[in-house]
Amino acid sequence: MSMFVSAMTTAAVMMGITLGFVTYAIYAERKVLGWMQLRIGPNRVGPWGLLQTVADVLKLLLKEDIVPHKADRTMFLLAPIVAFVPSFTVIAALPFSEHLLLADITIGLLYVLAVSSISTLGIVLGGWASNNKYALLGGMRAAAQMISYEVPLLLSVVPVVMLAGSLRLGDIVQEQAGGFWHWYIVPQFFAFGVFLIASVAELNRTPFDLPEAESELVAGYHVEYSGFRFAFFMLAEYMYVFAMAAMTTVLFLGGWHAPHPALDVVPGVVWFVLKFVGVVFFLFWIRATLPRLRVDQLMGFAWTVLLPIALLDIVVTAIVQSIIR
Amino acid sequence: MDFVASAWMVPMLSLLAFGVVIMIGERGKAWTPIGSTIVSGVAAIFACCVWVQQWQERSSYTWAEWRWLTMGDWPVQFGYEVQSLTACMLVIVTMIGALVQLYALSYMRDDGRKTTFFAYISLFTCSMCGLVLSPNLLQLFIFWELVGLCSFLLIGFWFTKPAAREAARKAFLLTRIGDVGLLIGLFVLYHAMPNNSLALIDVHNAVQNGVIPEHTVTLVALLLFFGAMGKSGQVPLHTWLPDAMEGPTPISALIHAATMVAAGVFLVSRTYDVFLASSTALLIVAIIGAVTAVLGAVAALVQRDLKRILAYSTVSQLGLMMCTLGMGTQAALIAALLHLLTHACFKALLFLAAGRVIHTVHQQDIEELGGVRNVLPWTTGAFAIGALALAGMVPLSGFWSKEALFAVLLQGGAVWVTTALCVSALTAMYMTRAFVRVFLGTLRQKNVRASRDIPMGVPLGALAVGAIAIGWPPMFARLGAQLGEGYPHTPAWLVATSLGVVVMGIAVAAYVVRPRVIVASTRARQPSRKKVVPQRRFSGTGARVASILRVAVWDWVYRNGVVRPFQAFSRGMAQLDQTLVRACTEGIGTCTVLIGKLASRAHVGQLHVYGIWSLWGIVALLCFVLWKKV
Amino acid sequence: MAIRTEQLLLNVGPQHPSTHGVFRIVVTIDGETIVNATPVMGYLHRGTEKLAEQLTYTQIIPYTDRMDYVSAMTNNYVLCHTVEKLMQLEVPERAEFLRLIVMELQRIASHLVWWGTYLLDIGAMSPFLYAFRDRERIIHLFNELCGARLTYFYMRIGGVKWDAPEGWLDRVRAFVPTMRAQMAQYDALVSGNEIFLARMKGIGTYDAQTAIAYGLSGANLRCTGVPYDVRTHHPYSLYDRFSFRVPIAHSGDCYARYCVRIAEIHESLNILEQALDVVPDGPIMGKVPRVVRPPEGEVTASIESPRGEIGCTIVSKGKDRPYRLKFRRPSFVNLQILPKLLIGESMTNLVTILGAIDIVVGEVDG
Amino acid sequence: MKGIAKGLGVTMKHMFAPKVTSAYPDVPIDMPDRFRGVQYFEPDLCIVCNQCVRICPTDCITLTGKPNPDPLKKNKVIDTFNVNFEICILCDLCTEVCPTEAIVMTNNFELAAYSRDELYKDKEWLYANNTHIRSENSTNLSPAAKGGKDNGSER
Amino acid sequence: MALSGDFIAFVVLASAIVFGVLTFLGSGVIVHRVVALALSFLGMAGLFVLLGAELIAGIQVLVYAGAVSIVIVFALMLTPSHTHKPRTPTWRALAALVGCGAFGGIIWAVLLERTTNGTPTDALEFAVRDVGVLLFGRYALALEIVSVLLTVALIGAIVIGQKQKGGAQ
Amino acid sequence: MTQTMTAYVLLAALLFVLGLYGVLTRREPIVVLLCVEVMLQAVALNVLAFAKYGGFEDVTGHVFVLFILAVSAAEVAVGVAVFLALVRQRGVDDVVKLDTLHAERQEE
Repeated sequence: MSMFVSAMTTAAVMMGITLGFVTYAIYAERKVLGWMQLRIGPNRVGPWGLLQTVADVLKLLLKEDIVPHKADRTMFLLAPIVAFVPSFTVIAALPFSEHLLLADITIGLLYVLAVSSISTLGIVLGGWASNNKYALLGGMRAAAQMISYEVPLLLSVVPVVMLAGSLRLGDIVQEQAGGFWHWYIVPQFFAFGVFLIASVAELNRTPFDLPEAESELVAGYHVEYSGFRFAFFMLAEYMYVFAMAAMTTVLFLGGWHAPHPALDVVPGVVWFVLKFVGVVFFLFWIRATLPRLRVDQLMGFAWTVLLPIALLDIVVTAIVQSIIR
Repeated sequence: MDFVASAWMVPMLSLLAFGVVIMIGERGKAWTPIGSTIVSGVAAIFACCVWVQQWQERSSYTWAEWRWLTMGDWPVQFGYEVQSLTACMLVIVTMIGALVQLYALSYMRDDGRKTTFFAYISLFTCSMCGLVLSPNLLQLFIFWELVGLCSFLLIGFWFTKPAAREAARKAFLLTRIGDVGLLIGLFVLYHAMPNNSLALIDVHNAVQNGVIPEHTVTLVALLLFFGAMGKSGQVPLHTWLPDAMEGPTPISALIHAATMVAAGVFLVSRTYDVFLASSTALLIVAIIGAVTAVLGAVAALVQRDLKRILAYSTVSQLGLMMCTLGMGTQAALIAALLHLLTHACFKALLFLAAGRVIHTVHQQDIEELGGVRNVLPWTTGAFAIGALALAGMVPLSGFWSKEALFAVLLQGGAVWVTTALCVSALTAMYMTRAFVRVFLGTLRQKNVRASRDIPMGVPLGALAVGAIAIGWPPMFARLGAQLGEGYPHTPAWLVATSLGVVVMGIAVAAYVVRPRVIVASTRARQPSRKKVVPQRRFSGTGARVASILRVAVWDWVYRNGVVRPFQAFSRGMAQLDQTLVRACTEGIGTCTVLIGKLASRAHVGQLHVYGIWSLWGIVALLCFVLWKKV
Repeated sequence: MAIRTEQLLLNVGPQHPSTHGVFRIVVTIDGETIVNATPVMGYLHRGTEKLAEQLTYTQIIPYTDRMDYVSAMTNNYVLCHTVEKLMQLEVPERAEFLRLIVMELQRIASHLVWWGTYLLDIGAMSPFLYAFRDRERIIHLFNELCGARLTYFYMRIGGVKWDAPEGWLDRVRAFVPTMRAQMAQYDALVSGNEIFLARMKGIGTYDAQTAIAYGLSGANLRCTGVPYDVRTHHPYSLYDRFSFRVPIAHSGDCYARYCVRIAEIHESLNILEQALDVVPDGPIMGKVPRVVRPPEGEVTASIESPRGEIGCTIVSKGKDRPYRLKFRRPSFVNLQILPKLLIGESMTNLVTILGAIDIVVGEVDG
Repeated sequence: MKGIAKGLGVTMKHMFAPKVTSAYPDVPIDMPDRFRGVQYFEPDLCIVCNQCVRICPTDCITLTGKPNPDPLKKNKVIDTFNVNFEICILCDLCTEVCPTEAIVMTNNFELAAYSRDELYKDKEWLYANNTHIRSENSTNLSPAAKGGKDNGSER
Repeated sequence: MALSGDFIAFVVLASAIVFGVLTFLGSGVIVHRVVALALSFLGMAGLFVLLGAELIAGIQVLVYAGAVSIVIVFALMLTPSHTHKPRTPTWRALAALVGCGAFGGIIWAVLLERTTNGTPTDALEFAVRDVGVLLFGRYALALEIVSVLLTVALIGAIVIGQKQKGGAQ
Repeated sequence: MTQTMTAYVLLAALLFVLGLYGVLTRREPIVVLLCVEVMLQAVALNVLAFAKYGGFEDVTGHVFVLFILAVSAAEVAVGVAVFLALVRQRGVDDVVKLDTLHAERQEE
């Protein structure tokens, strides 16, 4: 029973951390975007606008929960939950340091990627259930895009698994111990690139934010959503930013390991957070810089550029590994 | 290099050409025909090498290892066999094939389906070589049918012409009748052979050792000959051959003069042992050959169509060969084969020359032709050589091979040689007629211009040289010697007689058929003469008799002698059927229909219903199984 | 994506982020491919031409501000220019110089608005803000000059309302190099960016014949290689005194239009540089009667606005109000090619193509 | 890739560039002197000449006069003066024609209201709107109106 | 069966699966059905975890809940609205029902009678590695065949799904 | 433990029968396709149950389930493509209308 309690406590703590992250990720994104666009960013609620997201979320929670009359009510209500719950579940398997992880799953890597794929269903359902043409188009784009990019995403992870010889995220990080040159970004730079691009696409963020392209589809799949259901989609998106940044850190950037063994005195969590913040910042940065791709370019990019690179990387890794062995 | 042992390369080259050409299709029509021709040329050169090597080393080679499939214990084997006969045939087939392809490069230049044509020719060459090289009768039969298929495709090549379509169908059906006979013959032979082997060597041994009973041998021989009749256009299965002239002329030269029609003679030669063992069969072969020879020659005499004259001539000559084979001696075999060889050469020459005329003048009715000599002097020469060779004039190849025939026939009896001499005279006559009508006199077509056409000229020249050179006596004798022992010796008086007969024939024909020298302007006003007098007779009553033998007549005979009685019989049977049998069957039929309708109710075409039925079936099956176990 | 299925009737606008106002296109889409497109106009129709018949000539000028509200100065000018032509009025040189300077500034400002919003349509947010920051500088200059940020009402028949305030010309002079530096930044941000290029190149292509047949003008015409510019072909104002290039492109696609507009900004900066050095002193208002009453007659004049050739025809019966007034509104004319360009394109390209035409709905609807 | 990298560089550079945002409601924006804001109306100066009403392109000004309460004076004085800011386009023409500068522009521009009715401003309101009054007015009326005086340059 | 955690999990997951499948069969809106089915697929993944097949569970989620369901919903979005709900004739439904009932009954009976126990294989610590070894060792040929099958299916799906030239009407 | 095994196997049987029933009665092609998926899932469950409780030492069962998953994924890919093609070209979204095998219909 005590185990149960401690597990629940950990879960609650984790939830707090992730919610905190989401809150300040949104804040940070707005700030960074603002700065990059010669603006100041949120600065009115709380000191330096620190409570802006809290205020926004509160506003969303207090707003009227509108269900369009012609929408498919059940699915409309269900979709944000379907999108949100997996995003939260994913967090469980992420190792933040040697000891700080909730569930040490044998197939952690597969678990994260598999569970995160469920969210797509939520997005597609949301688009469909709204009974809005823009939402439908957004949903269709989401489905096509996320299924397409899941393929290079999975394939780009394979070389890492081949190198580490394990699907357990902890093992993968352990294999990268011993300094910067042991991180998988060094031997697997191309896989890293593919993973980063594909994960941005999976996150539906610029330049791959076609499902919600506001200049064409107004807001895409969540055009009819308001209030806390909209907040769920929003939370899910940032939760995945969290998860994908953490995955990038774990898979390619050596997780909690310091860039040099001498720097091991600094706790692993700190290193983890530093790398993680770097990845997140990169996501914001490209959002501030790049325009959106077109649907056909997007699909073409996945199938004709990323996929061959990923496959080639697997083959090369296999060959090199068999030679070394 | 051991050419004999690698003779399989010859058909393979053609097959390769066929495959490549047909796959590239019309896209490559600029160069695939040329490529195909080159491959054929290579094949021909290869075949020559095979032949020369075989001749010099007197080696024969058989390889029949490859087991294609096994039916029960009976293996169907593939392989190839090279010996003097096959080597010789191989050379003829590939040589003429190559020359005809070269010729067709020009002849078919503007045809839309040129590449298809060359593909077909390549396939034909392949099949024919396969037929020639077959070490067993089953393989031979397979290629036999393939050859028939190619013939069908090529006769009907211009399938938009109704006549061509009709002719192709007719050729296919008539030869198929012969093939059915051949197939039954194979069945009988298979049954009769002690080890059920259809290998030619085994058949040879079995017949030599007398393992097979006499009457079976006769039956087999006759059935084989029936097949040969179909292919070689022997009476009464000959009518397809003149009609087959609807195909492109190069095809007439290749298939319907030189190679495919010779397959019948080849078949008889290859299985000659079977015939030798049965005197009845030999007699029938001789009679049918003689009748065919005479009828063909007479029919050729009255044709208006240049190609048909040549076609009937082919029928006639093949009849001569068959007749000779019917003599039943080793010499007969050699003589027939020699004639086959020379005939292939000069008949192909004649066809190609005729094709050149037709290609230039666009007319093949000899009554409308004339004076082509002025336009195509070289072709005229080539045709003359071919015609003289066919007639059997002295220094040319036809003379020597005919002498051999006469010698053999003389040994067989006076009646045969007399018939042959008659045929020889008729041959001289119709060839003279054709030559005079076509080449002498005045040219009636306007604006005829002959272009220098190397692809057409080269085969003509080559074949003309062949038609002369094969007859060169030392070479001819050695050829005979290669084919076998016992090259016949012709008595001098027979030589003289035959020459006299030929000269006489030429003279008579030249007297009767004068070259038409007509002022073009008067002819031009009477274009309808053709309609007024549809059949231009050779001479009064003789021609009237002769006209009985034309195709139309034979068709009439078929209709009234075979089809009508059969129809009457059928009608009677139908009456019987309508009354008596129907009463019995109707009931059964109705029941069946009713059951069927009932069953078709279940056959709704829907997944669900089938699924439910299957499910119930499985449930029933499970119940059954479980119940059995309990 | 090759998906042919149910066709969908999609109503883009009149409230849509990418129609730049209350413009509406009814598109039939098949998957993502546009099968049919029907532009629906008139949501912003105010009957300017009809209203003008009831207004004195001076009173019409503020209405022109509201036609193409992104480049009010050129609109002011075309009306004043036409009336002056009709009345054969002399405009003082200083006034004409001021007019030219504000028109070229206006061209830059207008292209900046287009640049920012176009890239926003394509999906990049930052360029929009960068462009508006620079446009803000021009607007501030205008604000100093004539007291308004958008609807300037600066030009009057026979001159301009205000002379340049103290130091204003120097501030404009200082603006030119600043803007040049900014343009380099824009180039670095956009012009080499593969995604931008992929989004613009080869999209919405038409050739010169089509462009002429549809009566296109401005960058929409010059992108096909036709070097037609009213400023050089029928020089008005003082344009014949300055040397500048008429930028053209040849591919006729969205990227060509983009390049032409960017080059036009550079050329406008060149003109400004030349003009600022030679602004003379003198009056800013010609001799104009108290009541503007042109003689009876009909006159047409056209000038080069940032969006193309803007024309004005006045039929006067000798009264103080026009008998008939007609504007050739380039946005409206340029828009006519839209349905032709859209058919067969994807939804995404709709935004790209519409944006590249550069319409202002106030001008389209009149 | 190079172009994207360059673009990333530009955005990164801007991140550290000075910001242009103004803290508008907290810090008021100073408009230049010539700014055409909401008018200031001084009833005492008005001679009820009705020119502003006639020149207004949108007919947003309505005014009525009444006899001067001082019976000695024959002229009229203003009774009501309303501007409908729903349709006023702040074109400056009324101030331009006003012979007495009774109506002048101010730099105030905040007109937002919860009700359309509030946008009808009467003369009291306009009189109360007395901040940021524009210093130069009616400088550039057509020469005829100003008696042919050359007021071209103010330098 | 003891009231263990496993048992509770089994009951919960099994009910979820059965509920999902029943909803799938019974619901009126086709998208609801697909979502219900996705629920059962997820439940099935849970059962796989209980059975010690974590790898399979992961792939199950990835393939079924992640890909298959979305593809199906995607396909439904692309097709005209499914408003009419065709009714299967009663006799047919009845026949199917009875057939299935009989079939299920027989299986049920047989299973109840014949399922024999074996010692449960311990939670396979290195199941993933073992699966890999088997897959690329003993079943390498099968793997190759399946990969060819997948390739063929992919190409086939593209070919079938291709836009007809000249427009399909 | 036997009972655990039985429970799994019975659940699999139930699912299989439910899927079968769906295949036989549902008329939307997509639903039929999914019913087949349910049946495949039932089989997979069965195999895994045996892999754990059947007394085997290795994970062959897992490998088999992998194959089942692969095959069913292929099935869905092709099935959905066929479904789209059907709807697109013939406007058919009902299995009952797919009866070209029916003799009388064929002549139409």
